[in-house]
Amino acid sequence: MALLILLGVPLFAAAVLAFVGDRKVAPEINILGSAATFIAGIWLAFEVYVRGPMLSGGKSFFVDEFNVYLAVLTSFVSMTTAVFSRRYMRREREHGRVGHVGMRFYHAMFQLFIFAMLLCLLTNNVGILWIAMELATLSTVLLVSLYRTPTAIEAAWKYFILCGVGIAQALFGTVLLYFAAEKVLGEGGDALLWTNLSRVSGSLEPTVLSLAFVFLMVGYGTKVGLVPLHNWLPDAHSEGPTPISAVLSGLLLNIALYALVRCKALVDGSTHTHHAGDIMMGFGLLSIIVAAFSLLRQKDVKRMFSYSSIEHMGIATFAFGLGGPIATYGALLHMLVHSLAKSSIFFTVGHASQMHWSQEMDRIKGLIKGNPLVGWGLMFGVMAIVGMPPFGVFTSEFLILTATIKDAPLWTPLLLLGLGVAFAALFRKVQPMVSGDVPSYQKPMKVAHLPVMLHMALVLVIGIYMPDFLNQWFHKAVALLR
Amino acid sequence: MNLHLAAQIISFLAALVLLTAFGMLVQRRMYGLIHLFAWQGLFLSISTALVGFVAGKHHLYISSLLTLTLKVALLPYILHILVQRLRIHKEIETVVNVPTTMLIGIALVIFSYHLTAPVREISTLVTRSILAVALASVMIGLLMMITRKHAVTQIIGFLAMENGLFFAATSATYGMPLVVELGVALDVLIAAFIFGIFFFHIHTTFDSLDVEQMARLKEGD
Amino acid sequence: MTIAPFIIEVLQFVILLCVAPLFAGWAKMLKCWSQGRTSPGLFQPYRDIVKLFSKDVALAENASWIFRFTPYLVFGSAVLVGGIIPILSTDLPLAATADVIVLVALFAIARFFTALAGMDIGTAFGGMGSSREMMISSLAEPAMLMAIFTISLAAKSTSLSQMVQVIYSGQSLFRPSIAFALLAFILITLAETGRIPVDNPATHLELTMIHEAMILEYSGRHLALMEWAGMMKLFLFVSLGIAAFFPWGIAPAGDLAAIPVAFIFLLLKLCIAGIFLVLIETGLAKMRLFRLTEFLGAAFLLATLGMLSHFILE
Amino acid sequence: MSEPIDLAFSAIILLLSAPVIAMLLNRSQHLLITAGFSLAVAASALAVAAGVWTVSNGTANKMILVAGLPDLPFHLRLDPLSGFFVVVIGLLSLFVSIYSIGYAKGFLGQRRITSLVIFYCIFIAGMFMVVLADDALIFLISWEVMAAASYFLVMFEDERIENRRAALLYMVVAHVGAIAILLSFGVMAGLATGFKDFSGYTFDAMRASQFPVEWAAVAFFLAFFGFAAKAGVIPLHVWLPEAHPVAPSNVSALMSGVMLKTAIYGIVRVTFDLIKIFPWWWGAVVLVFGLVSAVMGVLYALMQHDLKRLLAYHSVENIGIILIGIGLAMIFASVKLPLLAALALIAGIYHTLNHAMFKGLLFMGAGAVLHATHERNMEEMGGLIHSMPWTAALFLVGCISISALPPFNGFVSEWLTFQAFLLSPSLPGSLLKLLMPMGAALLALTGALAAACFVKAFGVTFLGHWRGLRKPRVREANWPMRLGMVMTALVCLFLGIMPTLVIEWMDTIPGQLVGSKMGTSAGAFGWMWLTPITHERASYSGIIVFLGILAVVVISYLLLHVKPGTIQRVPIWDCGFEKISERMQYNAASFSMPIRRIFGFLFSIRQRVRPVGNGHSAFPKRIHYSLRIRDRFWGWLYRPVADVSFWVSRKVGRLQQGRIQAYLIYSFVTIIVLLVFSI
Repeated sequence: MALLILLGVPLFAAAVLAFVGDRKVAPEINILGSAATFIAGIWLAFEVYVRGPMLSGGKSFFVDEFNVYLAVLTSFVSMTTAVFSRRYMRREREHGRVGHVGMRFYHAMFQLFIFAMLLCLLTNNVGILWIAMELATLSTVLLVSLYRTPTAIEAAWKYFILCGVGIAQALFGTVLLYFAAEKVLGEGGDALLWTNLSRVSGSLEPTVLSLAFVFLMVGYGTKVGLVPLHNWLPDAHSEGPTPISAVLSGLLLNIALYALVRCKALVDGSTHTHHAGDIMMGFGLLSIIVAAFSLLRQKDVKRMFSYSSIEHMGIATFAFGLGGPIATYGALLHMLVHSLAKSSIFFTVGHASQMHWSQEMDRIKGLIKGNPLVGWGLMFGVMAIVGMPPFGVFTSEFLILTATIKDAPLWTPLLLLGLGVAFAALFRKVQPMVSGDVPSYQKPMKVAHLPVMLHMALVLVIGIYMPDFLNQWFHKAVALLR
Repeated sequence: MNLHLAAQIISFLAALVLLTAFGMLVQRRMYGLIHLFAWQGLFLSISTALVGFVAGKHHLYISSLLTLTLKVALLPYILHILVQRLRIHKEIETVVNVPTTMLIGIALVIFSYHLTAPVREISTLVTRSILAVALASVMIGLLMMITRKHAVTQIIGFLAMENGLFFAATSATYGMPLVVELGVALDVLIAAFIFGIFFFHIHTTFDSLDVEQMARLKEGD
Repeated sequence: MTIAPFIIEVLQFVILLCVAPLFAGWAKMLKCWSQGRTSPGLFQPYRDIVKLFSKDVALAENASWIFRFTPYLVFGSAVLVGGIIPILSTDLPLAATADVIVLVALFAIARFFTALAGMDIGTAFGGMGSSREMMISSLAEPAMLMAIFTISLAAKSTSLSQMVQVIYSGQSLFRPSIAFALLAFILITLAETGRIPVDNPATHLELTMIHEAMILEYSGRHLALMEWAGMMKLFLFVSLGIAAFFPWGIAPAGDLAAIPVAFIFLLLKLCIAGIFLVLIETGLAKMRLFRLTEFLGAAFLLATLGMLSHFILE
Repeated sequence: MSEPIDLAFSAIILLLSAPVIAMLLNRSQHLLITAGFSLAVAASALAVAAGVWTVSNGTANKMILVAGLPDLPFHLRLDPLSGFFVVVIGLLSLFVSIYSIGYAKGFLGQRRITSLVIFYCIFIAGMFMVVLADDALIFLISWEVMAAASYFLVMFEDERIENRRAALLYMVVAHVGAIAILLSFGVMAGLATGFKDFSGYTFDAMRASQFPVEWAAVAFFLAFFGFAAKAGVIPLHVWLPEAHPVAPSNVSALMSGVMLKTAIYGIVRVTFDLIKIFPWWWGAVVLVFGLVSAVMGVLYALMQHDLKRLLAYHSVENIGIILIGIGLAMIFASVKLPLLAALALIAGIYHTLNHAMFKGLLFMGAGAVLHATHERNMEEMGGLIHSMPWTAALFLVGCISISALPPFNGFVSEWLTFQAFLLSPSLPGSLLKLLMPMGAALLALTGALAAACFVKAFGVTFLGHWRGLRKPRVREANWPMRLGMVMTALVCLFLGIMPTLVIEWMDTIPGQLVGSKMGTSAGAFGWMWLTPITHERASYSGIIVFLGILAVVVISYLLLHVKPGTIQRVPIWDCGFEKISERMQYNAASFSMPIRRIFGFLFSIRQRVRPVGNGHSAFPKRIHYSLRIRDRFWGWLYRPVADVSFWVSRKVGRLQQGRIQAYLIYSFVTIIVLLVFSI
């Protein structure tokens, strides 16, 4: 029931918004819809907390400890983003960067995007998962090119082509999966259901699965933004409207990683080797290093933070690849806190760039004096993202690093290098933006307080006092994934 | 019509699909490309229908129909319109010269054959050998996207990949569940619309569909 | 606890205060003779001190309390040191108060304040003197500690009276380490007490003076105290050397009878030391400031050699 | 309040409530200053009480908070060691907070001090938490909170570019160090329980387990690197002289005085408490680093003409001295000489306490000078002793203490360290025996140079005439500042003349860590004499030395003033030299010239003399003299790292070169490679 609402609301809202278009009420409807989604998400979470994993809608939907928290996270961040985008997009509209078609389009697609992601999370079917993933891509492609500037179109094009190609690989992987599964489960729809696959994963054909994993890895890895498949990510983030950047790196990457991890669980169950894990560790580490060094030379603020998203996805991927109770726990936690912190950073960055009408970091100055919320928000957001306690990111990185030096000590120097460089780079860039005196061309403006505060508060709370139900879910998910 | 014969026909069709893929790889003229793409779609749908007949999977007929409408009729039509609208029926220059491309393509075929060998061992289906062809055409589609620097051709390459996938999905495995196939088809449709929109955007902003000029976003010093 | 040690303590103070100028006079006298001049006589230092005491103090306008406090402190620390070094006898109540490290530190604090006083008036000479003084001391102090540590390693103690007793009891006679240490100690004594070749107590030529430059602005009783403390410092270093290297005749714990003998011994040794000192001073010429590093480096090297030979040869 | 730890914890809570108060009082900054800093005073007092209590009864008591991960709640533990450091931190922060009430008033009207108050309190709280932490997670959290808070304090006057550079450098070094510490805890936790669950992260688990020696070495050196980066051990010290001077002076007092000590705490904790069993050469390594830091630190300090920079370099030196003590303790402990280990350890941590006090005092003094003259460059100063006598006297006390001169506290710990050195013959292994006296010599050199440096610092700043061109109106520091400094100075004196009492009190720490007490009054003498091993060996009585000097001074003074000797104020004589001007005084650069000549090879010095104005080049009217002294390690260590990483990032940037074909090729190649590897 909750599940149907959770999926239905965004779809419905999308339809409504498509009709409402660029009226004054559209943002409020948007907020309302995502709020409803969020409430449904809470409800679902509660049900799962009480009753444990559950199938519903025939066998086509499946909720367990792994995806429920991601579902809640998705609905929550989409809600706050909607709140944020109300002010932000209005200002963009006033400034004439988007027309009314664009606005109509923006709101409708936003909700559609949320729906796609929730479908990814909740479906029990590998095929549907793939479809929803593609849907998520397609629904955001045109949002990236919303501003119609040459660079925006270029970015959107790259996003479209690269993700399309990637996703195609994923489909091939899925086909192979089915190919292997039907031997065991017989033909027909049941052969693609998680619940069945994970049940029989032991008896699936290892060679086929390891083959399939390569394609799934490349496919979903492209959407996770792992090096060297990441090239679409910085462009799309820097050129699209900020709310979209927020949800892209806050949510979409998580979803893709979620799909990848599910597949890994299957493959491990079949092959009984650490092969898949090794591949993921390799990708993760490469992403961390490359992203860290790319951070050093950024000029555009949103671009920089998109690189940091790559880095953090790399960390999570690495940790999942590493496996083991501590690392997996850390990775799950990392997905959560990263998306909270990163989206709040994008909120502040969006306001900052509107205050200066530029995304060039050389022009953004004196934020703390200019607008304390934006300034301190950005400062603390960055401290959170680089893994300074008492924010939650530190906790997850702490677990991951310690687990690494225990299980894979030879990897640690590289990891250390990556984290150190990323830290230095981010601080070096952000410090001048927040500190110093207010430049003449900075315009004061009203900002959306709630989202930033809410996110930072949550990250902080998770850092110093993690609620027990989350802990239990993580433990169950860990048990699920090993 | 016995199984053996059907299998032979199907593999013959597979060969044709592969051939058309190669044809697209080397074809220089836009219309030629589109026609080849349509042909590939046709072979695809026939083989799908055939597999459905052999395996007694009636939902495969639906997907074959889908293929027919989408990839033989609709998409080529859209592309045709676009090409006319945007007046791009000039010769398409490739990044790498043709013979090299061919060689790479052949290497890919061999590679994918070698790759799917273990899978072929374990499968019992008549159509198991098709997997190699499907993989090959996916790879060739990707190769085509790499070697061409025109938006439309890239899209066609993309669709060719899609074809390969579809081939694998339907023929190699006696068809995925219907939901999945419908969804895939839907996605392809949406994709078609989106790139349609894109062509106009690109054309209006860059007044040509050459992707070479879309290289501004980079880590310049 | 008997009264005897306290008597000895007091005696030591008296000897320190009285004999120090005498020794300085003796050195001056010998020097004059060695240079073929007629000497002002053995008791000239007393006359100087008395004269200075009776004079008024001419104090620079901007002199702060540090400038006025320093002479008393320097004097005080010198006297205190006198209570620690076993000049006559080894059982001194104050001996336990401070070992040889503290002794070095006491000289150091005196120097610290002297240097501050040199900078207080704000003349170029004062600053120059303090700067050079601190440079020399920063090189001399480690060497001195090394020299003393050599002995205290032999004696397994840093408490002076203990060291004296050990050496006196003869179990560490004519060791190579001690010999090296002695050489080093002599060089350091020259440096610390501002004798030729390091500094020239007689000069007032601006660019060569070091210690004199710091106390240039002093007058009256302040100057008297400074001079007196300077003489005591010389005396103390010599008697420290005597105690550490030639302890014969120093009265062992507890017998008052040996005290007079010890006193005679002391005077003899002082005479010899004076002669020796003058020989060195007339033999050598004042060094350029930056050749002092070599001089003190040599001292440090000798001390180090002493310590090494203590570990290697013994 | 049943147990000490409750006191300490309530102190932390009190400090963490500061942000709320600051937010409430944000309108009225006057009130905020008073309220905020008196809050800090109260909290520090509580903490000191807790620490003193714990150390004196020598038992550990624990507390588990319902926070952190549900499986890994925050463990706190207050044992003698942490109690001692709580006292160190609390005592100084008590005095500094009093001082700050006066100091922060200087900012009124210029800038809002809300953030100062907030981060100041969080900073202190962080330091308390670090020494109380009993599992890896809370330790690192508090460690980084401390670092972050101090970072913001350094950034307080953030419109100055130098502040930002310093803060950034500081933050990066601190964070890299923190990661190293994290990894070392990772090693120990992993070995403790093999990561089946979260229990391995508690210090109890690490204490309980026995590490294989090579992994223990990995853990130790990771931790040592991390803590050394924080403590500013050469060559990781470069951030320190940048960050400490630019922070507000009360903050630099705390950073130099106590924040560095948390690193010392970490080293002692990890080495003696968690790892416990180690080979002697670890100690030798620590000793060598200590010696290098001590000597180099003081030499670099001598070359500075910025007062606060000079003090910062002296922190490097003193950290070195502390490490010498700890290194000796490790050596002795590793060869099972607990008594001597106890002596050396006491020497080390006693110097920790001392350095906290006198360095705090000195920075407060420097702050007062800065506050009054708005000038950090000594070359401009002079003669301040007349206009600010209190500050001068108190600063002098600090100078004497740090120069290790009796009867003040610096001397006691240095004396103990010397004693520890002289005990080397009782070691096995002739090489060690041989080398350790050299260490003693270097320590002596350090002491002497420190004295020289502070003659310079005090003389140039407070004595002589004002050297600057235009003399500002200098006013004496206000009462809260004086009060803070006076209390610190008194503690310095007390620690100097009453070492026995203090050491009796803190003797439980070696009892806990190396399994033997030092026993202050071995042998015949009473409480007045500090006699480490036996009374034949060595003994020192600070109080008698103090009273002795005092007595002689007083007596001679009285004797000389029985007849009223007249004192006439006269113009400066200066060998009858005519018309001397203020510009002719020796200044910082000229004072340190001889030593610069001697040890010049250690620095990168650029010295230029060029004639100014017209006239023949041989007879110039005026001469311009410029001197630049740089820290060699900057060029040796830091610049290369930066250059390399930028080079790499340029190369990496090539990946993102814009053409979509290239990107497609990437994914194409990726697939091929993966496929090749997975069949």
